[in-house]
Formats: sequence, structure tokens, C-alpha cells
Amino acid sequence: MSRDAGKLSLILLFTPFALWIALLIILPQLGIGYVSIREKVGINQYEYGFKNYIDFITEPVYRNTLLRTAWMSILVTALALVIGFPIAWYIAKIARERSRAALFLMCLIPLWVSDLVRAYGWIVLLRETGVISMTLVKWGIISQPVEMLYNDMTVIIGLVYTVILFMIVPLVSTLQGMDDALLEAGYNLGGSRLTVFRRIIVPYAMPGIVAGCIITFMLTAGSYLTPILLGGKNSSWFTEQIYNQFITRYNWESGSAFGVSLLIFTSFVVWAGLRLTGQSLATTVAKE
Amino acid sequence: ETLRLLTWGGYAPEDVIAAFEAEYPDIDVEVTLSNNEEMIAKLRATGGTGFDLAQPSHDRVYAAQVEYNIYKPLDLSKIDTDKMTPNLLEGVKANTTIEGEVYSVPHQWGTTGMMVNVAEAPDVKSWNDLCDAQYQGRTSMRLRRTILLATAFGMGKDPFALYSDPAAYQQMLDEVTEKLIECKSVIKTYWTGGDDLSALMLSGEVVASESWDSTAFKLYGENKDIQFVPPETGALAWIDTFTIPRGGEADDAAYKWINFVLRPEITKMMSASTGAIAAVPNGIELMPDDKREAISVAFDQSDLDNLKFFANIPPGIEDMEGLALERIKAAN
Amino acid sequence: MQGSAGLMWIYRGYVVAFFLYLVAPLVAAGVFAFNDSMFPSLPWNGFTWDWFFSPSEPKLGLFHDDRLLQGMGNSLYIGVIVAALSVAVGTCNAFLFVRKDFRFKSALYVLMVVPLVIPGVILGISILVLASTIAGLADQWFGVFLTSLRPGIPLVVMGQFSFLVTITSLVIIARLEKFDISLEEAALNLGASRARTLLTVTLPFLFPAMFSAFVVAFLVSFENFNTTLFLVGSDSPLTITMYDRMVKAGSTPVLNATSVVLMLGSGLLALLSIFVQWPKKSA
Amino acid sequence: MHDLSCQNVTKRFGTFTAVSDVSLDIPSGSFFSILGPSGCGKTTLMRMIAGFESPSEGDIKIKGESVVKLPPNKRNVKMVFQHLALFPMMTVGENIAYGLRCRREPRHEIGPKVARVLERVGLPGNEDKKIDQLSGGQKQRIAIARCMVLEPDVLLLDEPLGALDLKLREHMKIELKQLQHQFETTFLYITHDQSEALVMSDNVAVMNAGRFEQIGAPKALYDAPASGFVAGFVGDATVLEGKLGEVKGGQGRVILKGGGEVVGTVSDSAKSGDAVEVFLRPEALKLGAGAEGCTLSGTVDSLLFNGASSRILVRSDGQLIEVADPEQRAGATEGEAVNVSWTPERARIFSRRSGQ
Amino acid sequence: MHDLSCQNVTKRFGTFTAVSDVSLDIPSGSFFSILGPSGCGKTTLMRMIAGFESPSEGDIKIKGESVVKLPPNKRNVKMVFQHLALFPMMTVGENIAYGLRCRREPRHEIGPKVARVLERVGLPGNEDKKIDQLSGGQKQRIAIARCMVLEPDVLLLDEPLGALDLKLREHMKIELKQLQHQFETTFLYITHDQSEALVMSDNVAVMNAGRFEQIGAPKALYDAPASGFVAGFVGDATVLEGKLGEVKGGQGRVILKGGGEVVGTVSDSAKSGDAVEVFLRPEALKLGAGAEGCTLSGTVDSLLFNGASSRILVRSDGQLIEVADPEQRAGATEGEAVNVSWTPERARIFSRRSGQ
Ligand SMILES: Nc1ncnc2c1ncn2[C@@H]1O[C@H](COP(=O)(O)OP(=O)(O)OP(=O)(O)O)[C@@H](O)[C@H]1O
Ligand SMILES: Nc1ncnc2c1ncn2[C@@H]1O[C@H](COP(=O)(O)OP(=O)(O)OP(=O)(O)O)[C@@H](O)[C@H]1O
Ligand SMILES: NCCCCNCCCN
Ligand SMILES: [Mg+2]
Ligand SMILES: [Mg+2]
Repeated sequence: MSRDAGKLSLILLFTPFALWIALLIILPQLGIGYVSIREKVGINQYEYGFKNYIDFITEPVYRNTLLRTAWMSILVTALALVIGFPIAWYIAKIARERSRAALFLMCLIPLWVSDLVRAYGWIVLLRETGVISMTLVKWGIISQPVEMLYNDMTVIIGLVYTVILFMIVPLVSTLQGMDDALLEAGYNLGGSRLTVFRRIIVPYAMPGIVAGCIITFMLTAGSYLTPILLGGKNSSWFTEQIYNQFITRYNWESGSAFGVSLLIFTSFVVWAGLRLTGQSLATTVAKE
Repeated sequence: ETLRLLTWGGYAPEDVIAAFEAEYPDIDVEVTLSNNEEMIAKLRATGGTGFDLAQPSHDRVYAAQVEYNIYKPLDLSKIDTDKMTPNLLEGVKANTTIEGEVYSVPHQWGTTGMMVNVAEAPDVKSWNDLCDAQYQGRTSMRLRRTILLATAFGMGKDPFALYSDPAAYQQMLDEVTEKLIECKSVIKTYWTGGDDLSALMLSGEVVASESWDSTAFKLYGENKDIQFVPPETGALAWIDTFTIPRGGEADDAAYKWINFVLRPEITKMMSASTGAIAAVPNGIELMPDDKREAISVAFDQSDLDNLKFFANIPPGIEDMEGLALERIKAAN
Repeated sequence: MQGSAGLMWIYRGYVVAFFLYLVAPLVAAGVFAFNDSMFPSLPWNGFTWDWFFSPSEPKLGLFHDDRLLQGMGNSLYIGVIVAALSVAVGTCNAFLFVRKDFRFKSALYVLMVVPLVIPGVILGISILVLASTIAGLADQWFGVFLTSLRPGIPLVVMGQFSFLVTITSLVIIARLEKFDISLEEAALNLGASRARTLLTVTLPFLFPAMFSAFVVAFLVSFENFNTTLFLVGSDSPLTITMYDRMVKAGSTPVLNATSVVLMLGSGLLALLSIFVQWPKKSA
Repeated sequence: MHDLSCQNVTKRFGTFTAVSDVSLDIPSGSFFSILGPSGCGKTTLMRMIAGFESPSEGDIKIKGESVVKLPPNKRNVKMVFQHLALFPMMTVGENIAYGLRCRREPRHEIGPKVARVLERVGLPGNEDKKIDQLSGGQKQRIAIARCMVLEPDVLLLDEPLGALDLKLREHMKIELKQLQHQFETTFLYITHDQSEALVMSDNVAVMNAGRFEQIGAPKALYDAPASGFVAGFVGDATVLEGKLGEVKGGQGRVILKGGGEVVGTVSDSAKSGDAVEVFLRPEALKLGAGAEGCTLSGTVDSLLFNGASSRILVRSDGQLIEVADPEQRAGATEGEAVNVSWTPERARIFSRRSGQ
Repeated sequence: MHDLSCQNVTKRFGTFTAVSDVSLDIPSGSFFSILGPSGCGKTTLMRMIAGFESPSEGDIKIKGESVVKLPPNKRNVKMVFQHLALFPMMTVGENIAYGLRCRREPRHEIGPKVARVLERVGLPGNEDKKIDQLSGGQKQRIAIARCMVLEPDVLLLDEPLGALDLKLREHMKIELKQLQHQFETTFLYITHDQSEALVMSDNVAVMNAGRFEQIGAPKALYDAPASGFVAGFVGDATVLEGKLGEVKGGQGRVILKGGGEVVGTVSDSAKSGDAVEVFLRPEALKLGAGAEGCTLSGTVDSLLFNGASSRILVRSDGQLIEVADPEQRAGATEGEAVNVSWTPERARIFSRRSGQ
């Protein structure tokens, strides 16, 4: 292999990567960073400064919405982990070879339709005159139709639904890599179920858990339709604020500031999560 | 060539498009559904390109054009302005003339008021009734600027008069905000689209709501108890217009469309779909029968005289309103 | 450890309940496509195919609804382009990170993963802002309309591409890492040229991963909303068309019918991807 | 009393019987091996003893008490897994301490115990190493230490040398044997490598298709195999197929498939007329003519030098016969015509093995 | 003319020298092995011959012509890879046809050629099998067939038996040797398993840390190793460390580290006063007293039964000495006090190996 050919192919392979990262990821982020420090002082008149950020910090509505979004996202992430782990375990360790692929594929079902249709499906099921409420009335379990939409619980159910697949996939792939002999060794040396779970399974699955949590958290924090459509009157979500700034208030400057704030905030949460678990991006998310 | 319409849901029904394309076989109509805010946002993002004809409401053209320069002046000679209701035409022209150039002509008008299931809630008469505790969990509204204005009227204020005085306007907004936050526990949910509202009303989940008249007229056909009720303080009236984006590439087709949809036989089809009243002299008579009946049930002459036309929004007001809306949304 | 049989049944029950949870909203959304009513909700008025095949208003069926069909066409078009581009670049990235050594490799690798942890909304607005700024300057200074930098299909493609490449790269990298480099050496040793080796040995090995990356990218593109929302122009993809329809016009069960078609389509695609992967699994 | 005994243990998976009616008794402190080809049921038997499977029939006793009802974490048998199953996320010290912690031994006793067992396996002071910093042989020893620190009644080892390379394996064979001496614990060792089983064990059970074919000391298996399977599996042998003819005083005459007749000792219940196999160990063969029926003639096909284990391959009637030729002292040359001979006692005749 | 010759080939990776000044000449049609421990540079040397690396210094000639400038796909040396590298997405037939197709042989000739080579490796009619339907030994043969169909000048084999299990490996050793006979092609074989190298090869080069220590026929390496490394690596041996004392007529007296003196043959340039090692092959040792300086006394530590290769481990001054005891005929018992003796010619004295 000649050295020049190696150089040339390196350049050829590097170019698309560099263009992609530079033009579609880095420059646009710098772009909103730049726009976010422009202050509108009049029609088509701008100055530079941090007023947009100051507005963001001083207005409790925005702050609280961001905190609420983060808090609910963490909750959704935790729920997805708790609900998804047994499923991932089943797929990776209990199901037979053949049903494994089928089950795995079934986990992808939510991906088959858009967020919109999923939310739409939930609405059909959960609204006051929806399938569940009406069925319960019909069976005499409840006397009055109940409204199951427009509260945080529903938003959480819907969000967990949308993201749980991204929790299960990395979990399955790490758990599949685990030799059953490790578990058996754990029991053989005297461990109880709990000990084996706590000291062997969890540490082993940690990269998968962290990867799943990061992706789930990011998707939740960045979701738009599900909280809006299922949350109704009580659904304030930070992406909606960004949307409002951009679409209903044409205020790109503060919208960009919101965007940058969201990015900084979520990056912080991800960083903190990685720190706490002693993992890194490259060993978790990238590993799948 | 292609005519790219940026318009409201229902404003480009398939049968009208089919008729248009039959008459002008070389024109292809492509439709993007939108609303006032998104029309402006979209055109701002495209720098006025990407669409050939937009239909913002009359009060939303001026500020957007001054600030973002997204429209181009109309060539009135290409429009059959003589077919339009003169006072609507003049009103719109007055609202949308900048440096002597006219940017919009009227298309249809309608009102925003309340939709009420009169069998269940016969007493709903005023904007304030939407927040009446006796309808706990059975009313609705759209969390947009219209409801801010409506609530202000309901509180006995005239928001349009305060447009010129931002501080007073803010003061008014604060009161409105407070009232709507209180109201939150009464209403079932905020509706976001005509369909959403229809489902709520038809299923009986909601018995009274802020509504476009057109939506109410549609439901009247399904259930005669569901009627449009103009509030005591007057229904809010809007005129949706024709406006050509600055980067429009099919002006001739756009003018053809404008003239086409104002023809009497087309107006009828259009109104059947939109439920709104064409800006032509005998607009109401050109409505399909069921809609006409619904209108006559809803309005008497005094209601028509009491219409409150939206006034041009000066720049800056919308930011204040936006924040108010967000506060309401985020409140618990 | 052998669990007790009873526990095992509870566990199985849980798994079944979970999958019911997964299909429930889809079934709910799907069933009302066949309800003979103007509204996608109870009561059940009887079975109908109208929402698929009826040729005229008011129950304009999906297959006669030009705008939904147009939206579907746009989504397909965007999906295929985006998926093809992301697989192509993902493959390059895979070769770059698996086969090549260069400075700052591990930092750049992390950078490659980063788009996954940027919320889609932000990708959408940031690309919108950048592209608009450039187009705006071009307009202001030179008076040219750079339409491809204005909201529209090209921008949607860029927006979706920006994060899909990460996904396709990860999928293809995982496969390429399992590739035994001695297979390539064996081919060279048997007299094949580099190009032939790539075509007959390496790419066939990568193909299942490239295919499933394509399918995933296509599906994600098809259902993407958050990024696309800010970047659409007049040719909206299906999700946006449906959203507009739902929020701005009125959702009739035709939207349910559309969902049914989407589910069938995605289901078939998913099945196809198993068939592509299965026989070669042992490789 | 026996440390471990199995009585008529059977294990069925569905209709397939993986272990069939196996009984064994292992005396305290001895090194017992189970030797058999892949898939014969060795691991299944061991997993029943450890408690990961429960027997379909039969009983398993440890120190005289039946354990079939006990869950695996309550049995005092510890296991060294085929791929060792060291916990990759723990250090060496944590791995060894794991079992002690599960037992809730007081913390201050754990440290010294870990240190002591590490010393005994010859790796003192390695507590803080990561598992992947260890070489194959070191991992092996940690896996044993992890079990031995718990002072089990029986240590089970499932082909623990399988993953090691050749030289290391030779070395570890001897080391394992020494460790067993040192700990004086009962070892139950599984392998499909006959030399491992022979070299290390006090007793070996030869297993085939779920059953024990023979249990005995290594030399007994080698010198007096009870079946064709054992004769073929334990030690090298050239196998000649034929039909048993006349049998006289334990000696039989076999008409070979390839033609010719040979004489040997009938070692199982084969009867005149049965299809049989004659097993000839390389070291039982000599170049040069022998008694009638104890000679085959052929040509030297190749000389395989391997020090003390050198062989001559002699081709006779299309069959290759391995003849021991320690250090190539016989001086044969390739292509040369030779006779190969043996004494009738060292040619063993067994009924033909099924499936071969 | 030699099919393959290397002249002073050196390969450096950065500052590390993987192969250092290696020269070899392989006569046409012979079986040549390179034997050395892991990491000594065997694969690197082979990769240079195949063209995947280029030498830092020196020249490589195939059939007398230098090939260092030729890309790998232009060299007529074919290679059997360590893990075989059969193309999993192709059938057996396609795998074998691959090289012919690359050469653009006419289609109608490819089929028959593939069929013929399959027959020669004993797998006729298997063209349409998938690779993963083959057993380990069959894969092995397909990998060889895939190369041999191209009629290479030299066939390179990089530890091809490494992945096989024990019994199969024993079998394939003999089979490979037979195949080489049959194809009459030059084989260059790499291994770290001395028994493979000894059994199959006409000549063996023993490699250590990038250099050749000795090239010779198997028996020569075994009987007359040129260095301590070769003596230790080829064949088993007990090694006693000490200091060379008086040397007389090729025989030297070594003062052992553990105490005591022994006599042996000085086999390299070690001089009186040097640190040395004495190598004793197990089969050179006998129980019972011998001449003065040719006896060590100790106790029997263990008896390792392994048929013809049985050993007695004798512990003497803390050192374990392996004594051959074919079929355990010596009748020693554990714990017994014994003497171990040898003849001075069979105790080889070499300078101490570095790093040990
Ligand atoms: N859980 C199970 N279900 C069904 N069959 C099984 C199960 N476990 C093992 N078997 C079968 O039982 C037989 C014996 O398996 P086992 O693992 O005990 O063999 P082994 O002697 O340990 O082989 P190896 O030397 O290859 O490890 C095999 O045929 C295997 O396929
Ligand atoms: N591309 C390379 N860059 C740097 N060092 C290398 C490279 N290839 C091999 N080496 C080093 O060269 C030495 C020899 O490696 P080589 O693979 O030739 O050993 P080997 O004798 O084949 O060993 P084994 O028996 O384990 O296969 C090793 O120390 C290895 O780490
Ligand atoms: N604030 C102005 C509202 C304009 C509404 N146009 C409605 C069209 C509804 N189909
Ligand atoms: Mg086993
Ligand atoms: Mg190597």
C-alpha cells in the first residue's frame, strides 16, 4: 500500500465528515449563538448584548418551563428505565433466539408512525368520550365518563411511550453481550437475586443504561407534539416556548437565546449524568 | 406553472382547485395550510419567497410588511376590485397601504364569537360566561391573542383604543392575564384547531367555547342545538385578504386565482368549505343554505352593527401579548 | 437461577401488557379509519372503506386526497434522499473511524456522536437561522434569491441529514468493526484489486448494516416533526401536512386511514429488513 | 463419607436425555475428572451439582446431605467456569471478596482473607489490578482463588484450561494439581482433553452420550479400557475394523475389512461373528515381524519426528498405522517396506462402536 | 533455484524492530516451518512475503525474482490465514473460484478447476455449501483449496490449526503433511506449537524476538539445539540454573544455584564462570543413581500418568524435575526417595537466556 494512496483516501473520507460537522452542526450552533446576542431595539435595528438571556432568566415563566421540562424529562427517563429494563432483560436473556428478533422488532412499532399519529391514538383512547372511558362506563366500572387527557400523568405516559424504544435498544445490546456465566457465578458464590442484580447486572449494563438514559432524556426534553397534544391546557413545554418565539412572535433573537439555553441545560444534565456514572459519551451512546 | 398558496384550512377546497385547474390547465395549485402567525413566520424565514399568494387577516399585514418586507405591492388593475364589497375593500386598503402602495385586497370575512350548545347552556351570552363556574370543565377557548381581546371586551374595556398606548395596554393585559389564569380551572382545555373544537362540541364534552363563526356554522348542520352566539359586547370581525409575497414567482396566476374565487358560483363553493362570507356585495346570499340558516339564527341586524373589526396591530404589541399568553399557559 | 414458575408467569404477563401498551394507540388510531363517521371518535357507526377509496367530499378518501398523497410523495422523496445520503456519508465515516488513524480522532468521534444529544428543535432552528442569514445577506447585497437556502425540501433534507448521519454511522461502524480485515487481505492475496476487494468482499459484508441503517433513517425521516417543522416550505412532508390538517382544518378519519397505510408500509419495511439480515446473521 | 455423591442422576430436556442414570462418589480431598467428548452432558451434570439445573431423576448429596432442593446460592460447592466468568467491572480484590460479602463476613476479616488466598495462588498484592490487566494463567488462578476463599466442600471446574494457549495449558495442568494438593479440597474437573484428565486426576469417569462408560484410575482406563469408546478416547490408537472369528481363551482372531487376519484380546462381550474393532496403541507396536496374526506388513509413509513422541506412519492395505518411534531411533526411511508387530495382549478387541 | 528466499529482511515499526535481519532459502517443494513464541515476528515476516507490509531493509525473492515492489495482488504467493478468512457471503465454490475470476480465467474453465481441487482436498461436490455449514477441518481444507487452485509458487500458512480443537488438530497435522506431498508445492508454515513444526516440516527455523536462532531439520533441532532458547522451546526439558565451573573436553561442571554440582556438555560458547542453564530432557533421565555429577537425589512429588508420555515429578532442592516414565512402568510411589541420573552427553549446558 503506498503512503500517498493512504493519504488520499484519508482526505476523501474526511471531507464529507468535515463538511457535515462544520456546515450542519457547528456553524448553525454558532449561528444561533450569534443571533441570540442581538438585541432588537427597533424596527430592523439591533445591538449586541445579553438582554435576551437576561429576559429569559428574569421571567419566571420561561425559567419555570425549562425546569418543568427538565424535571419531567428526568422522570420520564427514570420511568422508561424502570419499565424498559425488564423488557430488555426478557428480550436479551429469556426469549429464545427466534422470538427475540420478533420481540425486538415489536419494540420498534412506535417508530412506524409519526409522533402525531401516536398522540392521536392516545387521544382517541383517553379522551372523556374515548374508548377507555366509554368502555369502563359500559361495563359499569365507573358511572360517569372520566377525562384522562390534559394532565401530567397522561403526558408522561405518552412521552414514555414515544421514547421507551430508545431505552430498550441499547439495553438489549449490552445485556446480550453479558455472559450468563457471570450471573451463575454470582449465585454460585452465594449472592442472592438482589445482590446479583445490584452488584453484577447493573454495573455490567451501566454503559447501556447511561446510553439509553441520555438518548431518552434528550428526546423527551426536545419533544414537541406529545406534550402539547396530550397536555392540553397544562402542557407548557420548553420546546413550545421556542416554537412560540420563532413562529408566533417572529422573535428569532430570543428564540435563539432559548435554544442556546436549552442546549446548555441539557448538555449539563447529560454531562452530570455521565460524571455520576463514570461513563463517557464514546463508551455509551457511541457504543450501540 | 405552479401557484403556491399559503392559506387557511378550508380556503382552497378540492372542488374549487379542480375548477380552477380546468379553466387554466397550465396552472398547478399547491396548498400549504397555515394561520396568521405562521404565515408571517414562514414568509419571514423565506424572505418572502417560496409562495405566490398568501391570505393573512387584514390587521396582520401592515406591521409584518414594515418590519420584514415580505410582500410586494398589488397591481390593482389586474384585480376585479369592482366586484368586491366597497366598504370591505376600502377598509382593507386603508389598513394595508404603505408609502402609497396597496398590499392587500379582501377575500372573505367572518367573526369570532362563541359556539354554544343551547340545549345544555342556554344562558351563555357574554365572554365572561366561558369562565362561569357552573360550566366547570365544560368550556373551551383558543389560547391566542383573540381571547385576550375578547376577555378585555368582556371586562368592559376597548383594547383597540389602547393600541397606541403601550403602557396602558400592558396594564390591561395584566388584568386579562389574571382573569384568564383564574378561568383556567373552569375550562376543559384550549382548543387548537377547528376540528379539535368540533370534536369537543359534538361529543358533548364542551358546551360553550370561543369559536370562529364558520366552525359553528358547520356544526349547526350536524346538530341544531349547536349555535353561534355573538357575545353581548359584539363579535370580533376579521377579513382575510389576498397578499402577494415579495418573492412570488407566479403573479399572473395569483391574480387569476383572486379573480376566479370571487366569481359568484365559486364563492358559493368556497363558502361551503370555509363557512366564511365572501367579500362581495351579496356575500351572505351566496352562502349555501344550511350556513345561511345558521347565520340567520346567530345574527340579527344589531349584532351585525355591533361587529368589532380587528384594528391594525402596531409593532411591539404582539410581544406583550405573547408573554401574556405564555404566562397563562404556564400558570397552574 | 431458576425462577419459580409463578413469578415467571407474572413476568410474562408484564411483557404481554407492555406490548399491548405499545400497540394500543396504533390500533386505536387505525380502527377509526373504518368508522362510518365524520369524526375519528366513538360512537361506532359501522364499517366503511370510504376513508380510503371514496372519490368525493365530504368523505374524500385518502387515495383521492391530492394533498395527502402529495405529502406522502414528498415524504417518500425526502426520506429516500436523506436515507441515501446518510448511508453514503455514514459509510464514509465508518471507514474513516474504523480504518484510518489521524490526529484528534477520539475527539472527532465524540463530535460525530454529538448531534444525537442536540434536541431536534435546535437543529431545526439553527439550520434555519444560518441558512436564512446567508440567503438574507445574498438578497440584501446582491439581490439574488438563494431559494435552496430558504425553507423547502433542500433545507428539510439538510436538517434531517444532520442528525441521521450519526445514527447511520453508528450502525455501520458497529458492523465494520466486526469485519475481519484478513478477509480483505485474503482477497488481495488471491489477486483482487483494491476496488474489486471493496465491491466483492467489504461492501457485501456491510450491506445488511447499510440496509438497516437506510431503513431506520428512512423511517425516522418519514416521521420526523421537530426538525422538519421549522424547515418546510410549500412542499410539506406528510407529518406536517397531517399536522396542518389536524390543527388548522379538521381531522376526519382520513387521517386515521393515512395512519393505517403508514403502519402497513413501515411494517412491511421492517419485515423486509429482517429478511435482508437473517440469512447472513452468522457472518 | 463422600464429599459429593450422585445417585442415578438423570436430566432430560424435553425428549432429549442429556444425562442418563449417572452415579458417582467422590472421596474427600481427591481430584476427580469427568472426561468425554463435546456434548456428552458433562456441563449439564456439573450444573445440576451447582444447582443451575435440577435433576429430572436421582439425588445429589454433598457431605451426605441431599441438596436438590437448595438454590444455587445456598450450596457449598463453588465453580470455576469455562470462560472463568470473572466480574469485569470489579478489581481482583473485589472479585475475591464478592462471596465473602455475600456471606456478610465482617469487613475487617475480608481484607486479610483475600490477601491470604492471593498469596496461596501465588499472586500476592494484586488486589487492585483490573481483570483485563491479567494474563490468561493469572485469571485462572484468580477464578480459583475466588472460590477457594469460601472454603467450599467441592470445587467444580468446567474445562478451565480450554481457553489457554498450548504452553500455558501444559504448565497449568501441573499447577492445578499442585493447588489441589495444597488446598486439600475435593476437585471435580471436567474436560474433553484426555491428557488433562489422565495427568491430574486420582479418578476419571469417562462419559459418552449422557452415560458413564467407565470410572477408574487413569492407568486403569489406559491399560484396561472397558469399552471401545474408552479405548479410542483415552490415549492414541490405530483402529482396525473387522469381524470377530474364532475366540479361544480370551484371544480372538479378527478378519480385517481390508483383508488379512490379526489376533488380539477380546476385551468386552463381543462374540464370534460380531463386527469388531482392534485397538493398537502406538507404543505397543514394533517394527519387525512378530508372531503369526500379530504382524501386518506395509511401507513407511512418513516419519513424524516429535522427540520422545515421534511416530512412524506405516501404510498397510490403505490404512495408516501409527507406530511409536521415540526420538526416531528406529532409523526407518520413507518408502521402505516394513512389518509391524505386537503381542496379542496389547491388541484389544471391542464390539464396533455405534455411529462410527 | 529456491522458490522463496529472503535476504537480510528487517522490519521496523517506529523504533520497534519486529523482524531483524532474517535470511532464509526454501528449496522447491519442501515444507518449511517458522517456530517461535507469540509476538516474535512470525506473522510480520509472512505479511512481508505476501506483500501486506514492505520490509524496512533486505530483499525478498520468489522464484529468483525480487518482489518487494509488487503489490500483494500481483505476487504468486498465496496465504492461508490464521482464522482462514473464508468469505462468509460466498459459497464454497465461489470462494475457490474467486482467485480464478480475479485472473479473468474463462468461465467454462473455472468450474472444472474448482471441482478438481475440491476432489484433491477430499471434498468433491461441495461447491454449493455455505461456509458456515462446514466443520472446522473442512473449512481448513477449503482455505487450502482456495489457494492451491491458483497454483502458487509458495503457500503461506499462518497458524492455521490454532482455532481447531485438540483431537482435530492432531488429525489435521497429518493431513496437512499429506496434502503438501500431494500438491508438491512449497509450504511456509508458521506456528508456536513445537509439535506441529516438528511433525510436519522438512526444515524448521526457530525464531525469537525477531531473529532466527537456528534453522535445521526437526531432529537436528531437538538433538543438537544451538542455543538455550532452542533447547527450551523445542521439546520438553527441566532447566537447572547455575554457574559454569571447570570445562574439559567439551564437558563442563556446573555449580547449581540450589546447591550441588552436575556435569554436562557445553553446547554454546559459554565459558567458565558464566551463568548457565543445564537442559535435561525427560526421556534422557532415569531413576536410579548414575555416574558422579550425573545424579540428583530427591523425592517423588507426583506421578503424572499419560500413557506413553507419563512423567514422574521429582522434587530436588525445591526444583521439580520431569522424568519420562512411559506407561508408568518405573513403579515409583509418591513420597519415595529417588535418584535421577543421566549421561553427560544428554545434559546440555547453555549460557543463561536473557530475560528469564
Ligand atoms: N437447556 C438445554 N436445553 C436443551 N438441551 C440442552 C440444554 N443444555 C444442554 N443441552 C443439550 O445437552 C447435551 C449436553 O450438553 P452439555 O453442555 O452438558 O455438554 P458438554 O459435555 O458440556 O459439552 P462441551 O464439552 O461441548 O462443553 C447437548 O446435546 C446440549 O445440546
Ligand atoms: N502494524 C504494527 N505496528 C506496530 N507494531 C506491530 C505491528 N504489527 C506487529 N507489531 C508488533 O510486532 C511484533 C511481532 O508481531 P507478529 O504479529 O509478527 O507476532 P507473531 O510472531 O505472529 O505472534 P503470534 O504468534 O502471537 O501471532 C509484536 O510485538 C507486535 O506488537
Ligand atoms: N385573528 C384573525 C382570525 C382570522 C381567522 N380566519 C379563520 C379561518 C377559519 N377557517
Ligand atoms: Mg460443557
Ligand atoms: Mg501471528
